[in-house]
Amino acid sequence: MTLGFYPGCSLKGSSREYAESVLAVAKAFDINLEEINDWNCCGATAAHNMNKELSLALPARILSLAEKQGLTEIVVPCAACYSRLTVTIHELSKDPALKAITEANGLEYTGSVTVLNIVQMLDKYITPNLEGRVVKPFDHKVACYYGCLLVRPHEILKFDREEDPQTLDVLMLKAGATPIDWAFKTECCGAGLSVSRTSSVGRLSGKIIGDAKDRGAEAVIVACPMCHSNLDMRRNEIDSYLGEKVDIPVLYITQAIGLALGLDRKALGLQRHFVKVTV
Amino acid sequence: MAEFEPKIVAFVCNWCTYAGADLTGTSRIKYASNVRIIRFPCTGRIDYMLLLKAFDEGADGIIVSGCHPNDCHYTSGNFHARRRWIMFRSLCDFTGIDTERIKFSWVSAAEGAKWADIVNATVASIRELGPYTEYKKVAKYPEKEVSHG
Amino acid sequence: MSKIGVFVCHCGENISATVDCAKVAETAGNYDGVAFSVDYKYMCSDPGQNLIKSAIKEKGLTGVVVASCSPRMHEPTFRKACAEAGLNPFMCEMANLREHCSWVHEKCEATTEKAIDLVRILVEKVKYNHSLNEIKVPVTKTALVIGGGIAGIQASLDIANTGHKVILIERDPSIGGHMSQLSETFPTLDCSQCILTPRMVEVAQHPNITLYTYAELESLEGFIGNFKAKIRRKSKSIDEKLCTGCGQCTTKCPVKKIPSEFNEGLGKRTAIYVPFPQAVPNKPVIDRKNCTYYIKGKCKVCEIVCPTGAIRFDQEDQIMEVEIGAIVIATGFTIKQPDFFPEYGYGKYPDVITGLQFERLASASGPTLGEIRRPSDGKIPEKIVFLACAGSRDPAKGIPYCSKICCMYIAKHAMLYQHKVHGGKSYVFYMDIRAGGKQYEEFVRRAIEDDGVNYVRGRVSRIYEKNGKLIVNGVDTLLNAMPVEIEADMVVLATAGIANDGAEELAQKMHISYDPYKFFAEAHPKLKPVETNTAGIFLAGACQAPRDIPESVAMASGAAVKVAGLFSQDELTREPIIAVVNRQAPPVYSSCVGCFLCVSACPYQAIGKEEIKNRNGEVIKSIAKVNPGLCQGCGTCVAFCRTKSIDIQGYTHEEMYTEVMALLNEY
Amino acid sequence: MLEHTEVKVTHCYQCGKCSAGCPLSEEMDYPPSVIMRMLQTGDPVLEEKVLRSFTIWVCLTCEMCFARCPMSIDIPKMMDFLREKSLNEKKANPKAKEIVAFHKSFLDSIKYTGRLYEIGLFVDYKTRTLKIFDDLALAPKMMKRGKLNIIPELIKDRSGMASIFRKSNKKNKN
Repeated sequence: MTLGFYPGCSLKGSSREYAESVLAVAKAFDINLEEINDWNCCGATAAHNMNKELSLALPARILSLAEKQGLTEIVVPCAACYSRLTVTIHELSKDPALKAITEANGLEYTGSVTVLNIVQMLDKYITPNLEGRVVKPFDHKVACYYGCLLVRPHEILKFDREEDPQTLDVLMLKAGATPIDWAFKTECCGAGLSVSRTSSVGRLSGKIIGDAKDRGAEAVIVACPMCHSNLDMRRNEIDSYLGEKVDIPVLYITQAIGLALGLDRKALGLQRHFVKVTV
Repeated sequence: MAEFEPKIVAFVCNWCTYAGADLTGTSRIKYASNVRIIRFPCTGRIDYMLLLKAFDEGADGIIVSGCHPNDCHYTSGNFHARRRWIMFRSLCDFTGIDTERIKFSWVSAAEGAKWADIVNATVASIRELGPYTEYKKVAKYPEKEVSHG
Repeated sequence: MSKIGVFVCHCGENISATVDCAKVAETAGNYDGVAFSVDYKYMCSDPGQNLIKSAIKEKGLTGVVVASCSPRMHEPTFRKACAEAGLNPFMCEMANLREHCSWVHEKCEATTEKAIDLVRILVEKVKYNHSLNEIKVPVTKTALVIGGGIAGIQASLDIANTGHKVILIERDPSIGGHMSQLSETFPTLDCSQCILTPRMVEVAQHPNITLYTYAELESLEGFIGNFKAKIRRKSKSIDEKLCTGCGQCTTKCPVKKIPSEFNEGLGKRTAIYVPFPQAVPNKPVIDRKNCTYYIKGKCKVCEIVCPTGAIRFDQEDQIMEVEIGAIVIATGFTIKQPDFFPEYGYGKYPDVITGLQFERLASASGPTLGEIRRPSDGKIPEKIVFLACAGSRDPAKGIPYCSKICCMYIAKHAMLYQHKVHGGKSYVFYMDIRAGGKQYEEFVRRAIEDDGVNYVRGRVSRIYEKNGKLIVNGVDTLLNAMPVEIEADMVVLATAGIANDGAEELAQKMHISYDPYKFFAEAHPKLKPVETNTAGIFLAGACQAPRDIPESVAMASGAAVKVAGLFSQDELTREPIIAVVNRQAPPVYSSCVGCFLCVSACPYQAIGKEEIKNRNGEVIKSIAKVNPGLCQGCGTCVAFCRTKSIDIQGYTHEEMYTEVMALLNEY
Repeated sequence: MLEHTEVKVTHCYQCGKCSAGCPLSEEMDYPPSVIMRMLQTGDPVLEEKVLRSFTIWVCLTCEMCFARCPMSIDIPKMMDFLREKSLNEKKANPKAKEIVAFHKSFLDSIKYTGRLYEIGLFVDYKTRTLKIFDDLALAPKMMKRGKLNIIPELIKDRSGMASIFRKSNKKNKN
């Protein structure tokens, strides 16, 4: 089976281990992920902070390319890209005036593309066959962290529950883990301020890591490269906020599932983390 | 040129829609002034020949509105009206009467805003359809037959 | 030749602000058959009515059209005025220039034109109106009260004390309603049960009141003064005559872990149970859903221990038919369970509770005997947070309206907490304090000033549990929206008051209107607060909107007076808006061909057959005949009749066709 | 404001739930509910203060406020609008210099290459802000873990990309 694939910039750079693990898990289930040709950046937070037209035009180009390539379902592992693409689809379908944006840029898009975030993809194509394939149950207490972009705005994304979502927890349960009930599932990690206001990120991510630690989590599971970089790479700031050194590793959901499937640790990119993955 | 102002007759029941339209008034919700209400005790009372009479006299559109299903003041009058409407509609379709000009709806005594919406929507759609001159042709008057014969 | 009078009202400026009333009167004056036409500032005032009366007398008017407000408002007023001047009241019609015209359109020519059309329709109709005589019907002087909370209790006692019979039905095993669950009542802090239970007992002992608990309305037919109700008496599985209420069965019942409804799930009850010790009647019922015998087919412990042999496992529901003249609905309200607020964790954290649960904790008859203790571990909370508007004023997730009673009961809860837990700290997160009522504002000030309750203006964003504490993330909007975090031991949510389960079905059974929130609709928001749109059915208490105790009681007494007023007459007059079958001279007798489609269409079984006989007593023809006592005037039969032989007075074929034609003639 | 964003600030009844839940509320000069109140007044002086506020830049658009707002007011959408307006009118808060610079560097990066070139972004951002030494230690660590590309990824249709930017910017100024 073949699905469309939009990796997004992070997965080509600072979060390449996410891409590696997504592809590894997909391969294990004979799913071919076909990359959209000549894709561009979705514009992320920067575009919609600065320029509304641009924030719709950039994703529109991606959708248009996917359509041209005959892809109907595209997997978007990055939660930020997923959010931008879904919001764009919504806005374009809602307001005919916005069609002008696509037309002005010579893009054709008829609305045939469905966007799947990583959890939806796993849920739809992997979960049904997961249990029989688990060779090395991920037997750890995990804190599943959803962040903001996976669940909000709920009216548009319609993914899981807005408060206290469950999909990741259910997936991890099937992979053999014990998901804990904790309080920061959907609190923001600081995302877009990572570089420009590192102090805020230390505080916000610190609260998240702190609560996971207090409740005995052995790993934090994420599905977004931005959450991952903040929670993993900003550990100095986090530690100084918490006033202690916390070494709970942060894993992508696909890495955790990959481990449960018995895939090679290197193929999943675990060596690329700042916080050593001990689980 | 001035916009076409359609003539619309509303046949409504006393208990729900008439009271609902009263509520539109008490709530001061503004709506198009093209509709004239004729009050019936119940939609069950509405003889659909009256609708034809209205078209005959030059109405461009018609609204029939009563209580929501199960809310009829007289238990079941609105169900009779609905059943009759289904029959009447196919009869209209058969004879060539434009059923898009008849709006059938439920408006309760608590739905003042809904009444305004229905009136505005009906006025807009009838305005788009234009004057109902077609009816005279559909109705085929006896005088015409005489003149032909 | 008709002589019609047209009277155009300005309604102060309500009509004249957008409609040119003088022009309406002038135009109408030129219509054929109009003998008199005038506009006036207030037609419903005394001078206005006198204007109509003198015109009728001086000009010899044969019909009157009053162009003013909705006929639902003032039709009786003007018809009465006409009658006083000697004109048959049904020769008077009203054109609705206010609700249907001046209030809903802008000031412009089209609005005046519409007003003229509305008047013309009725001028033409009145020409075809007939003089009608009112119909007299007898009154059954027994009232049915539905719901045995404080409103139903008050209404029953008030009606019974006027000497009329009352049947009171209550869905639960005991009367008492929500008030019996409350601890103390605002603003006096007197004990709820202490003031309520004497009245409950009075109901049970009153010679004029028949009480059926565990009973619900099955169906209702008829009309004011002459209703027929079917009441389902749900099986209690005991013989009430034999049962002495000794309580043996409830002590011995092995099923002991059912969450008690009366204690809002904070206590447990048995399968055979009396909801609370002061229940009236103080006799148990078996909850069949949870009884081992009904689930597994064996047990019967209660039967074994019952000293009088009162247990009846095979007892069936009983349907009872009663004749009544008036109904008071007092079915009350329920609370919206706050589990739709995942951010507040209700249902997930045991120490996040509802206001009604707090009442049970604070009540001396409650599961903690009046001590405020956490449901999770029984500890006394040192810090407690109350959240106002947990569901109310929240169009996104809850209900848009204000539940009205919460501001006061929160102040009461916080006050009770401070009285019971010395040194405890209490916080109230609120948006506004709505304390309109006698001694209400003073009560809230006392909570703040004397009892030291911390009121914080702002909403709470979320609550989560950490190390046995509930972390409450709120804000103080009076301090530039400063975040406030409180580590609380217990959180109380002031849940929204909503319409009772089944309110919609009940309204449909009784053919009364309800609002979009399923609260029953009063006939007029200001002037008819206890009447419904159906004559003879009245409302009391929180089934109409959230109400506190004083308001419920006042409403109940109001409804009782309405019932007593109705019962003070032996006969009622009814509008003669009924169907009639035409009669003609022999040999036709009537155009009715006796197909009797009308009989099957009539929802009231008001149409029967009549045989027309010749002098020799031989049946010539069988035609339909309307029973004027049963006919309600819906007119469904009229639309059914193939030969147009049945017609409805006040809305005849002639009149309705005239209206349509008049409308479009100059439109 | 209403016609640009369809966000009805009049709906706000100042319950403060947004400010209570906002993760960055305490770093803002005016928390979200106060911004709503300022806009409600329609006072140009207050609107000016909003456009010059730090709040609109420190907002992360995490949408927590919108998710919990009892009146369903789309505050994030309003924030997007305010940021754009503030930028167009050159009113961005000086404290937000780094944040704005980062966004600009980010967009510049993709404007020329089509995809984000992280090293380029960092260099550009640092020249804009002169924060040369911040995060400098991070780069070699990232490099070591293969997290940074030395050479930018370029898309083929770079002229198309440039055109999208040009058109969006032009519209913006109108």
